[in-house]
Amino acid sequence: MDQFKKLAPLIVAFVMGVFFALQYYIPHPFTDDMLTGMSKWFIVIGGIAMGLGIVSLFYSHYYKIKRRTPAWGFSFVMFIALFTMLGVGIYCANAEVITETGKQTIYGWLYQSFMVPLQSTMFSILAFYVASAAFRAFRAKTKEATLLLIAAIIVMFARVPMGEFVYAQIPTFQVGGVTMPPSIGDITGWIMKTINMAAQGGIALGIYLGIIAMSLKIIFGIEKSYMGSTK
Amino acid sequence: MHKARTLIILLSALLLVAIPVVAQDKAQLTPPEGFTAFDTPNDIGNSISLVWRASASNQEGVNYIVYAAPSETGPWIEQTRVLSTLGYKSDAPQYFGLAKENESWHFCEITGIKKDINDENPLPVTATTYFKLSVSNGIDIIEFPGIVSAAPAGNWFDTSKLNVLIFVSIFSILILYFISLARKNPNLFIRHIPGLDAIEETIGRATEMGRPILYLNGLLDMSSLSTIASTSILGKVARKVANYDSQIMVPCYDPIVMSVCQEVVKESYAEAGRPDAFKEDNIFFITNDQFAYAAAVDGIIMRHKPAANLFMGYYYAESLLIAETGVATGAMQIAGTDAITQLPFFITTCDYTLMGEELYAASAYLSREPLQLGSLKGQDYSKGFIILVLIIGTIASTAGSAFFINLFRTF
Amino acid sequence: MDSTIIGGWIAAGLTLFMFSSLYKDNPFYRFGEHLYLGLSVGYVILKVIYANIIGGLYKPLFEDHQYLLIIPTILGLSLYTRFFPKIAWISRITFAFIVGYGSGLTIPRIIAGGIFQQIEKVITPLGKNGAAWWDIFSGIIIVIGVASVLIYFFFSVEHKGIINKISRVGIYFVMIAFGASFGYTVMARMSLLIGRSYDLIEFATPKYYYASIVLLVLIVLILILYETMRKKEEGSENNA
Amino acid sequence: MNGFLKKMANLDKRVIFVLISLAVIIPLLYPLFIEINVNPEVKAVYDTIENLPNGSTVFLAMDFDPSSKPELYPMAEAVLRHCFRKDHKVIGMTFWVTGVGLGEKALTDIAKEYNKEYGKDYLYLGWKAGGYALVIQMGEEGFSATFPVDHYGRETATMPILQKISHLKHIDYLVELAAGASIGTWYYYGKMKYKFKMGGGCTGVMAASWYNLLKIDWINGFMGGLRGAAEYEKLINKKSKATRGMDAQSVSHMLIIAMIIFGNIAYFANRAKNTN
Repeated sequence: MDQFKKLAPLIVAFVMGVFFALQYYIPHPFTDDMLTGMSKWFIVIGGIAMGLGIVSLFYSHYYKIKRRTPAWGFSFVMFIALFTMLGVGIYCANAEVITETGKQTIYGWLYQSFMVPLQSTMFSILAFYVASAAFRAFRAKTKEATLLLIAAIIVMFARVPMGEFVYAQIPTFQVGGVTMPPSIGDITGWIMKTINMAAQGGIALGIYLGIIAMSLKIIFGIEKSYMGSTK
Repeated sequence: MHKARTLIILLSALLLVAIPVVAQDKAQLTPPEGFTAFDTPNDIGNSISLVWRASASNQEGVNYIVYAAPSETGPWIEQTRVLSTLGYKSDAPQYFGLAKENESWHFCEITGIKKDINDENPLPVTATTYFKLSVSNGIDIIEFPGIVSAAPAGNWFDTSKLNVLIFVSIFSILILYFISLARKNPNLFIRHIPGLDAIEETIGRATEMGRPILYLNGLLDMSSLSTIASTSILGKVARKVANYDSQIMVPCYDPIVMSVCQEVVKESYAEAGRPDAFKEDNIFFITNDQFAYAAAVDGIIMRHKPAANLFMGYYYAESLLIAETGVATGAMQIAGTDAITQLPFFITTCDYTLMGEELYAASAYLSREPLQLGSLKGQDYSKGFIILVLIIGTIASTAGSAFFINLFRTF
Repeated sequence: MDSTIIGGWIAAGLTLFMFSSLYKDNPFYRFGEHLYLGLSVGYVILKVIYANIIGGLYKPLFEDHQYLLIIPTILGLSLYTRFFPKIAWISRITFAFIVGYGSGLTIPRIIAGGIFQQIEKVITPLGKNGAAWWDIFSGIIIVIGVASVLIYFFFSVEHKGIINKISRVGIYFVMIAFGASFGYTVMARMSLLIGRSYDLIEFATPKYYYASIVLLVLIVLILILYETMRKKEEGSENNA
Repeated sequence: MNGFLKKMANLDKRVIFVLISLAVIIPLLYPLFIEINVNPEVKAVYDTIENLPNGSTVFLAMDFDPSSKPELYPMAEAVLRHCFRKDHKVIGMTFWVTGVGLGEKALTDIAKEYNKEYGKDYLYLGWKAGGYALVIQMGEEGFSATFPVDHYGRETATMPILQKISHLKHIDYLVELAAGASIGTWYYYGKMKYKFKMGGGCTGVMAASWYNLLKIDWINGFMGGLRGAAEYEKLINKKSKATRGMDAQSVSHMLIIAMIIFGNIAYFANRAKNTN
C-alpha cells in the first residue's frame, strides 16, 4: 500500500504529461475534445479548491478575533466587507447590471465605488515606488549598474515632450548625408528593438529550456517535490 | 436626325457582335485538369479539400465554380467560386508543405455544405460528399468531366508539426541523456549562483534576529511550471529553516498552491527531524485578487518585518509594490522569476535576483541531487545547440536560403 | 446627496487611506487593506459560486448530464483529505494530475510558440532593407546579444576565460535592456497616478462638497493625534 | 556640507514621495503647456473631422471603463470639442457597461460648453447587451430600431437627429476609443459592410498594435495613449486634461532623472570624502 501511495501520483503525472504532450500533434477530434474537456474540468477543480482557501482565511481571521491579537478589530472589518459583498452579490444574482436596461445594480455600485478606487489606488502607488527604487538603485557603483542607469535615463528623457523639446535644441549637422545626432526617438527605438530584444530573447530562450527540463523531470518522476517529497 | 438614328443602330449592332468577340478573346477556356477531392490532412476532421491543376485560361475574370451533392446523382448546388488568380495550394502550407509545385495547383477547402448559394449557415460536412467543378469567364461555363468524392476524417498526426516534434526530441534526448549520465557519474560541476548561496546566510540571520522569513510563490496556479519550480525551492528553503529553528510564512494567492506548499513544508520539517516545529497556519491563503493580495502582503511585511523576503515564481505589476515595501523594512530580499517584464524591478529592489532560467535551476542547485544537476548540463548543451542554430541560420538566410526560416515556421 | 456624491466621498476616502501607507503603516491603511481584502474575497467567492460551481458543475452535470464531470469533482474534493492525516496522500493524486497536465501541455507548445518564435525573430537576413550598413550592424548585435545572454546562463561551465568575457557581454546587454524597460514603464505608472490625481482634484470641487480636501485634513489630523498618543504611551511605558 | 551630502545620498523615501506628488499635481493644476510634436496618425483623425462639411455626422464609440479613463477620456473630450465646434452631429454609445457613465459625462459636459441641444445636435444611446449584434442591427434596421430608447429612457424614433441619419451607413466618420478589442467588432460588422470612415484612439499599451491596423486600413488615423490625446488637444487649440497630464509626465520624468543624478553626485562625493 505504501508503495501504491508513492507510485499512484507518479503514474498520474506521467500519463497526463505524455498524453497532453502528444495531444499537440494529434488533430483528431478525440484529443481535441479532451483538451477542451480538461479546461472545463479545471474550472470545477479550481472552484471546489477555493473552499480550502476560504477555510484558511476564515480560520486565520477568526483566530485573531478569538485570541484578541493586536488590532483584531480589522479582522472584523474584513468579515463585514466579505459578507456584505457576498450577500449583496447573491441578492443581485451576481449581476452588476440589469441586462435589459443596463442599469447598475447595488452590487455593481458596490464594486464600482469600493473595489475600483481601491484597486486603482494600489496600482498607482507604483508611481511612487518606481521613483524611490530608481533613486536608490541607480547608482553608478559598478559597470553594470552604470549601464542600467544610463539606459533608464535616456529612455525616460526621450519619452516625454520636455525631453524631446530640450533635445531638439541641440544643433544638427550632416555626415555623409545622415543627420547627426540621430533623433532621440530613433536612439530609444534602437535600444528597445535591438539591445532590449536581444537580451529578452536570450533570457526567454533560457526560460523555455528551463521549463522543458522541469516538465520532463516531472513527467519522468525525477522532480516530485510538489508532492512534498524531496527524496 | 435620320443619320443619327442609323448611326445608333449601326453602333448597337456592332456592339452586339463585338461583345461575344471580345469575350471569346478573353476566355479561351480550357477545362480544369486533375480535379480530386480528399479528406483535408492535419485537421480535426471537419473539412474536405479539393485540388485541381491551374488551368491555362487563368486570368482576371475567370472563376472556378464548385458544386456539391450528397450523392452522385445530385442535386448539385453551387458552393463557392474560386478566383482563378487566387486560392492555391501554396496558400495552405499547413496542409501541403512548402513544395514549389503547390503554386500551380488550386485548392479549395469545404467545411460546410450550403443548401443554396446564399445559405449563410451551411451544414458541417460529416459524410461522403460528391463534387463537380466548372470554369467560367462570366459568359461561358465549361464543366470538368467527372465527379469526385471524399469523406472528412479526423487525422492522427499533424505533419505540419513535424518540425516541433523533431526539436522536442532533440531537447528531450539531450536533457534525459545527461540525467542518465549523472546517475553513473554524480560529480558534476555547477557554477556559483550568488542568490542561492545567500539563502543559507539569510536564514541564519533571520534566526539571530528572531524574525520570520516570508516566501511568495507568485501569482500563477499549480499547472504553471514557474509555480512548480517555486514550490520545489520552498521545500529546500523550508528544510534549512527547520534546521535553523526559524519561522517561514507563506501567504498564498491560490488555494491549490497553498495546499501543495503546506505539504511541501510539512515534509521538509519532517525530513529535518523537526515535525513538531511545523505550523500549518503559517502557510495561508489571502485572496485571488492581484492588488488586494499585494495590499495584504505589504501589510504583513510592514507589521511582521520579516528578516528575509523570498519572491519566487511569476509576478505581474505587484512585484514592485511588494519588493519596494520590503526594502523599507530592511529585509534581505531574494527574488527569482521568469516574468521578464518584472525583472528590472526586482533587480532594483532585491539584494539578489535569479533571472529566468536560474529560477528553474535553483532547486537542482540547492538539492545537489545528481539527477537534477544532470538536467542542467543537458540544458547547457541545448543552449549551445540553439546558439549554433542562430549563427548558422543567420548566415544561411543572409545568403538567401530560406531553409532555416521555413524550419522554424509553425502553423 | 445622490449616489454619485456618496460614491465620490467613498472613492476619495479610500484613495487617501491607501496612499497613507506611503507615510507608514497606520490604522487608515489597515482599514483600507482589510476592507479591500474582504470585498475581494467576497467577489471571488461569488465568481466561484456562479461561474465554477453553478455554471461549470451543477448545470452541465444535472441539466446536460455530462457525467464525466464527476471525475474533477472527486479530484477537487480529494484535496480536502488533507484534513484527515490517514488519507491525506489522496490529495497528492490531484496535485499530480494538475502538475502532469501542465508539464505535458507545455513542452511542445513552448517549443513552437516560444523557442521557434524567438529563433525566427533572430535569423532574419541581415540588411534586408536595402542592405544599409546600420541594419546589418543591428542584426549582428542581436545575434551577439542573444548568444552572449545564453552563454551567461551556462551552469555546468566555470565562468572564467573566454566564457567569462562573453557572459559579461551578456550581462551588459541585460542591464541596458532592464534600464530601458524600467525607463519605458515609468510613463505607464505615472499615468495611473495622474488618473488618481484627476479624480482627487475632481472630488475637491464644490460639487462634491470638497470631499478630498476635507478628508485629507481629517486624516492628517487624526494621524498626528494618533502618533503623539502612541509616543506618549511608549514614553510612559519606558518610564515605567 | 558633509551632512547634506549624506542626507542627499540616503534621502528619506517620504521626501521622494512628496516630490513626486507635487511633480504630478502642480502641473495638473497649473499647466506649463510644453510643446508637443504632432504625429501624422493623430493629424489624420483631426483632418478627417476638420474636412467634413459642417453638419456632418460623427459616431463616437466610447468603449472603455474607469480603469483607462486617464488616457481615453481626454480623447473623448477633445474629439467632441472638435465636432461641436464644426457643428457636426454626434451619436455616442459604448460597449462597456462599466463605462456608460463616462460617455454620458463627456457628452453632456462638452455639449454644454457649445450650447448644443440634446436630440437635435447630439444623442447618447448608452449601453445595451448584444455586442456585435447591435452593430449589425444598427446597420440593417437602424438606430431607433436597435435602441428604441436612449440612455435616459427617452424614445429615439422621434428625435430630430435620427430623421436623416437613421442607419449606420449614413454616418460620415466613426471614432472608436478603445481600451479593449472592440475595434474588431466595428470593423467586421460595421465598416466592412457600410464603408464609413473609421478612426480612433487607444491606450498607450495598445498603440503598437494599432499601427498595424493603420497599415491594413482598418482606420485612417488614431491617438495612442495620453500623448495622442495631448496632440489632439494641440490640434484643436484647446489644451486640457491630456496636455496637463503630459506636463505632469514631463515634470515627473525629469524629477526622477534629476534625483538619480543628484543621488549619484552625493554618493561619489561621499565616497571621495571617505577614501580621503
